[in-house]
Amino acid sequence: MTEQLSRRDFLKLVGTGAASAAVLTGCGPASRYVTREPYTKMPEYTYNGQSTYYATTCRECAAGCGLVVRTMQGRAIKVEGNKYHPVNLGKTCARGQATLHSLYNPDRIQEPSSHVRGDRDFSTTDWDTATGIVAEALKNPAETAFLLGLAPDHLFDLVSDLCKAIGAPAPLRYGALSLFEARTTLGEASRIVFGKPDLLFFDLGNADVTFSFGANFLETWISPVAYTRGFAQMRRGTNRRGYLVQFEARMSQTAMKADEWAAILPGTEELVAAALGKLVAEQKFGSAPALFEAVDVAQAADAAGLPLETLERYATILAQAQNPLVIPGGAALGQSNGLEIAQVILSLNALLGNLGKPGGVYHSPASPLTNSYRRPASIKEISALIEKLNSGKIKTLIVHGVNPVFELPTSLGFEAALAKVPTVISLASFPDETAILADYVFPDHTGLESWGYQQVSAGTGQTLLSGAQPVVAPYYNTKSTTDVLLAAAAVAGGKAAAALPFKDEIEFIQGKLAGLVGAEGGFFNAADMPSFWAEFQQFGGWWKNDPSLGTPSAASALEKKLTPAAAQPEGDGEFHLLVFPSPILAEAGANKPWLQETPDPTTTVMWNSWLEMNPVTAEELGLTDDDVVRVSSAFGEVEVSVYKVPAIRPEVVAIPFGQGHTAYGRYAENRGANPGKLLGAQINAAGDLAFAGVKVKIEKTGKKRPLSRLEGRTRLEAAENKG
Amino acid sequence: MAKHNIPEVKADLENTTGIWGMAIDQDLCTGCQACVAACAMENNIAFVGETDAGYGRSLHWLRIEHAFEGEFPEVQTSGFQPVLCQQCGNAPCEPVCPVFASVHSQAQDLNLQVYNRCVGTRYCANNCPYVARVFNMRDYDRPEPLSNQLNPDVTVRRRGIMEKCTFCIQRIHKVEDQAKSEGREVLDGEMQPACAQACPADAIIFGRLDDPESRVSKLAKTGRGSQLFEDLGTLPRVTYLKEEKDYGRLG
Amino acid sequence: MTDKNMLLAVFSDLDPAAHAVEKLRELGLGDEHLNVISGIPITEAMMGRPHQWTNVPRLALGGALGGFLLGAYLAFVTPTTYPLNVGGQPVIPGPPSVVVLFELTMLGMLISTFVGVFLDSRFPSYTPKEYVPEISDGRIAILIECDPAQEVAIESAMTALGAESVKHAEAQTL
Amino acid sequence: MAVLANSATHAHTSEQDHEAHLREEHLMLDPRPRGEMNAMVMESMQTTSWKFWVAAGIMAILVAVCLFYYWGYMIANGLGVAGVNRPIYWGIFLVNTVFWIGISHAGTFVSALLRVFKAEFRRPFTRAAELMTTFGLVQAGLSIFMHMGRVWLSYWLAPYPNQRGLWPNFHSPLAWDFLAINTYLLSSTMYLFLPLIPDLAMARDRSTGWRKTLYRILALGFRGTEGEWTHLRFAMNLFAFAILPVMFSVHTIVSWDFAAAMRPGWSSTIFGPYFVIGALQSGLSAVAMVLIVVRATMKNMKYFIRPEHLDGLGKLMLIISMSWAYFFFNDYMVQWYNGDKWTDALLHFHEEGPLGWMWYAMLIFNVAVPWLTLWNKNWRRNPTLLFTVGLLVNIAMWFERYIIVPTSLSINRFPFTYQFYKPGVEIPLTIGTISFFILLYMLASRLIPLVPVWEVQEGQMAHSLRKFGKETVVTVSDLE
Repeated sequence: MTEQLSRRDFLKLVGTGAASAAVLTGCGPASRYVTREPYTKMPEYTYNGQSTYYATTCRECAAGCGLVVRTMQGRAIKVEGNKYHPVNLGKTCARGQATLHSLYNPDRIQEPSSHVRGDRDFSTTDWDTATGIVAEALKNPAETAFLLGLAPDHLFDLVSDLCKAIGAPAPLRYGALSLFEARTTLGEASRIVFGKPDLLFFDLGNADVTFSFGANFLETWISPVAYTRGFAQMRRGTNRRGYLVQFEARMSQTAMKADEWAAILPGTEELVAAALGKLVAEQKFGSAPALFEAVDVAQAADAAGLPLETLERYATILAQAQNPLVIPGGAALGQSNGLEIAQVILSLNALLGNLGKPGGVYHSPASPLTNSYRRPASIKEISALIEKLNSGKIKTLIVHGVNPVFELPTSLGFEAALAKVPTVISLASFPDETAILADYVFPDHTGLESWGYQQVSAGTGQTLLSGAQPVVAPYYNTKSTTDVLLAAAAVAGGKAAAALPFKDEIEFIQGKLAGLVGAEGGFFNAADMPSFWAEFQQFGGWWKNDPSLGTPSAASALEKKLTPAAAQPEGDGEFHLLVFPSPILAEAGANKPWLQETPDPTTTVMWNSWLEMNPVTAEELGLTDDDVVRVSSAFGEVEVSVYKVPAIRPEVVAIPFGQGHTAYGRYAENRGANPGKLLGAQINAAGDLAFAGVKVKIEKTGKKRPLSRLEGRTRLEAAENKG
Repeated sequence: MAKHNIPEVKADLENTTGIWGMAIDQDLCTGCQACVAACAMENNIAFVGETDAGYGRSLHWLRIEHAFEGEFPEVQTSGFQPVLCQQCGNAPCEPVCPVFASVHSQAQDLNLQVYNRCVGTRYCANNCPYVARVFNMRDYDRPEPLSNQLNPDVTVRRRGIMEKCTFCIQRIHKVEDQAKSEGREVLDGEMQPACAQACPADAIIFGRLDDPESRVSKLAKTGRGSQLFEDLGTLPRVTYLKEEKDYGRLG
Repeated sequence: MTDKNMLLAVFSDLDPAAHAVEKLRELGLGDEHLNVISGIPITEAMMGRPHQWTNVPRLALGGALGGFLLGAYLAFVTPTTYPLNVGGQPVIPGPPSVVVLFELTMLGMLISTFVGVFLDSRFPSYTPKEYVPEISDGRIAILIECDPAQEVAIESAMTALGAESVKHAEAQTL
Repeated sequence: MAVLANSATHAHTSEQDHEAHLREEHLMLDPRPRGEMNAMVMESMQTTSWKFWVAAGIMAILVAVCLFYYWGYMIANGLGVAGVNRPIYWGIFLVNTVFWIGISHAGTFVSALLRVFKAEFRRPFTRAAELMTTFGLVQAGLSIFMHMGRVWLSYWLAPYPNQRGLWPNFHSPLAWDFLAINTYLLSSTMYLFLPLIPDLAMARDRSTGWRKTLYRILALGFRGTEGEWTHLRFAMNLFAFAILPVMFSVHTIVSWDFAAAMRPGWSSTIFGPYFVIGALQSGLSAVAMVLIVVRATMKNMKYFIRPEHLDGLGKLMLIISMSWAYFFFNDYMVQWYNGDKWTDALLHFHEEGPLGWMWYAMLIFNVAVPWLTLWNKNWRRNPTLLFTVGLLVNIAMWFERYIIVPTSLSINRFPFTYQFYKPGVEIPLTIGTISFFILLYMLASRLIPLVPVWEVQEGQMAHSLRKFGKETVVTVSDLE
């Protein structure tokens, strides 16, 4: 158990921490000149029978939850939430819990290696050679490209600084989750409507009525632990129990928790939101603003497949709410008109007057290190990179923290472009698809062995820099990518060396933190860097005690004229395909055996992919549970077993994203199907992929492949209604 | 004859509140499975692989049930219901074990499973109305270095052994020892089993039922509370707070 | 009685054998000097022999008592050596104790009966004994312990009564 | 020995025919000299054709592979290689346990109950039935051990304390089972052995070589003195009375394994007698089957085992089948009526579930088949027909236990957890126990006089024909 620390104890502790840091400084290069800081007053390193707790930051997604990891005799035993951390307040999700299976994954890449592309036999090299190879790349900055993941931020900052200094193209970063959340679209819509690009903060906890357009905030959306906490707060309600209506074609886990599930047809979100806007405005103010004027409510309801009365009822609920909130989610924005949908929904919030009010929409606090919103790359930008790769202008591609071969829609042609790059360096910890197609793999430490920080951009109202420190010594001969780049820069010399004059990763991070030393209003105040650094590690980051949310202003948003329309789906299939990130596996959970064995919340399927299909549709197609079907779009096809579920529109089918790996270790390989193969390249106005606008065909294969489900199949009608 | 404090009459049990207990707010439970994963990580639960998992052999100590009801578009869900060992005060699994592997702890009023005593008759599991027990059908593989993660406070089970939720008794002991060494009572909220600790919605509340002021006692007494199959007389120590669907319930 | 002779008179039928027993008694031989050996159970009454004493009933009763006591120990004492609460049942369960008592009483009784047969019959005993294999073919043999002086009289009496053979019984390995 | 009453001197021819018919019909009225019967039994034991050895060889191979290899494989790999899962924690192993305990009941029933009530037709086949008891219990015991997750620790069930003074839990029906089955196994073995002693002595007297040594040791020095007979007779009488309640208790306790559990469909107060009757139902049928096989394959057995015996068994089977139907209906009726929704779901699952065919087959084989055939005397006496009926009844009784154990376990109070049961290594292991039973029986038939000759002789002594008016009837004297 973590202990309560009083401030006085804490100050004593800081002294000890600083002293021990000083003592340990002289221990040679093998040990850091700074030491790890236990979360509570525990002896550092091993002490028989005693656990030592270290605070760090979760890297399973970019939300940046604070973790406290219980270690014992140098082994990480259990992940717990950091109860002071503003994002998760001591809680974790299933993926955070299973992060130990990253650290101790039996399929980790254990040492720097080179190999023939596509080959699975790696030949070991040493870190000096590795540094030399990276240094070569840095010597030709214009021909070197970096592709990074959404975490960790300190590496992105370092690479950004480096690229800027040496004149290389700025690094691109993205993740499958940012793709399925259409983050760029949300940021762009915020810029258009509120004048400031931002991953907005939706104050779910204080809202009494929340309408969510496909935002699966209880699963993976932006910061699921924080939003789940918000959901719980909303349900507990300060005055009354909050009410949630989920608009989406498939009843997701979030929709299951909603009070009402409005199963609208994919692509009609703009119509529905605009219609709601019109009805609410008419109820509240007597007339609709220009933005919503043009919409034909009856037609919108009809297009969405929703009874008009229901839509009107929803409008009434929204209009009568004290603290209404409307959230635009990924599935809604991943449409050809995604940006318009986002604009309408944000404007609807403006209409409801909740901007900057409890239960409303806020600008997220800026990171303590930057003032600007740093969005992930859009698919448009990724496509540009792919084009560049194809043109042969890039000689070296360095990939860290993402698995583009698997995560990007196959139709973008990343894999083919990769073949045109002479040198591909993967910094992956696992033999994922991209690492298999790289020339070199210089494995970074896994999250729990790493230093770093994460600039948390959503999920909390507090300004927050989440800190990471290794909770255990690196298990294998891996090396921090930051250190590799620092060493390579030194070898490359010139601008690179000048840009990164740091002894090591710690010095680089401390350099970034320098501005926070002595800052006011923080969770802790430290006068000098050693003290600050000790506390930063001890508490797993630095944050302000008070929220620093911004109030969006939508001065003219409602005055614009709008002709809402339905999205243009891609392909000529008869079914809308809804690809959603698996709530359990998300983008990178497939190699963790316990996540594989954790049942999906809605279907209870384990260890595989499935195609969700309405029983009515299944009957029409002559299909039943476990029948393998071939799902094909204009871009590719996959085979997957059918799972009949009444909670999906009959004209929609859904496949979770996360399985279908061809590499990535024994637990992930050759398991399930990757729906990325079905996605097209259609993008919306913000440059994000219209992943929810694909239509597919379904063919019977005649095969049967039983899905492993926690829920038994032997249900009898008589026993259906349990007591 | 040795001294013991085991009641002679079952009816005496009805008057006891139990010691440790749990309340699960189904209105808050989002079915996110964080508790399931946390439980597995804390308690060294083996994973069984796709085939066995699909055949009802997964070792989840905690499962989240739900069911869809009705046809589109009138689809309802039954709500997420985490089901774990209810730590019955009057547990049907206990008397049927021929070797006392399933016994009641008088100190914590919990239902214990003594792994190294278990010979694998599986009678306890058959007699558990909550289907909360799981059986190690095989020695499940935990390839190196995954075993580094094993919690030294929890026995690793081999094949042929029944296991189940323990309310994280290793944590209870730790907290009780800590309180005792400091000469105080255990504080409310000090003891958190792995599931409650992880639960992002804070839907699982754990604490002392014999303390009427504890959060769990108060929640268990709200009108929303009920226990699974109360009519069986098993005296479960887990209270479910039922899901509310009414708009505007006062808080 | 070092100079006693053992005679074995073999009869093929029950009635002559019964008469022979009567005759032998008339000749002054006490019942303790006779023994009837047969291939089927013949009651003492049929042969006009005194009632045979057997300890088996007493042993059975004793075994039953022993079994009951063992059962009582298992049912009433062993649970208290390490009292455990199982399902709110009393430490010493009522009805289940009956089951334990019953089974062990029966077990004790049946084992002691079985052992009693062994004890009373001095089983197993592989020492040579007076016996002829014809007995298990249905003959009835009378084993007579007599003074050498009586031997001739007995032999002729037996033959007269229809004995198939009358001879000196020699202990032989069975 | 002729102990028969003199027949009427002026008998009519038809009356003579009638008498001849009676003597042919009844073993007890068709006496042969004891020596001849001894020789016949010895001959039956020692005459072995190559077919026997082929059959025994096949059985031995099946035992080695299906029983020992697969069991070892299961012990090494865990119960995962079997079909049990959650919630069907008990599978075919317990089906087999109950089935074999059921088979074992018939031996005791035939031997003890018929002995107590002096049912004379029992005499030639008591031993054949008692052997089934012992060998059936061996299979039942093996099946229980197969069922256990950690069979290497099964001795923990034995009543002895561990180092902390912890004894087995006598609250548990399984602990009662341990005591009851052990009591039953020991007592039925002793009960098999006691009446065997005179026959072993008989065999000792007429064999040579290794057999002589074997029988000499086993006969314990028995001669047949008055004292030996007295002790033996008392012991056998006491056993006959005492083993009956043990037999009833065993299957009742086995039924409590189910009835004591808090499960829909299991929690039934009538399970005790229902199981006992079920045991007799399968056991008597098995006795009939074994006798028919023994009669057909072993030399001289047609003399000892006659249609009258099949007739008697057939009647018993019919009565037991009716009783079974009564108990089944009683159980079903109350379960159906009480309206508990889980029980209702269970009954629907039994009848309409994927194994509904099994439920119907159980009723047809257990009720319809015996009722439609066994009422007819000629059909009862037809070995092929009786064998078929016996086989069907045994299949049905195996189904009954299958329905009670794995099929019922599919249904509990959490529909979320419902599963099917697909047997795995249970199938070879079931074949293994059946083969082991047959093998043991075959070997025993070579080593143990299958017919208790002295009992037959005793019976023949007691039987006579007597005239009442014009009618000659069979008369039995009570020799005890």
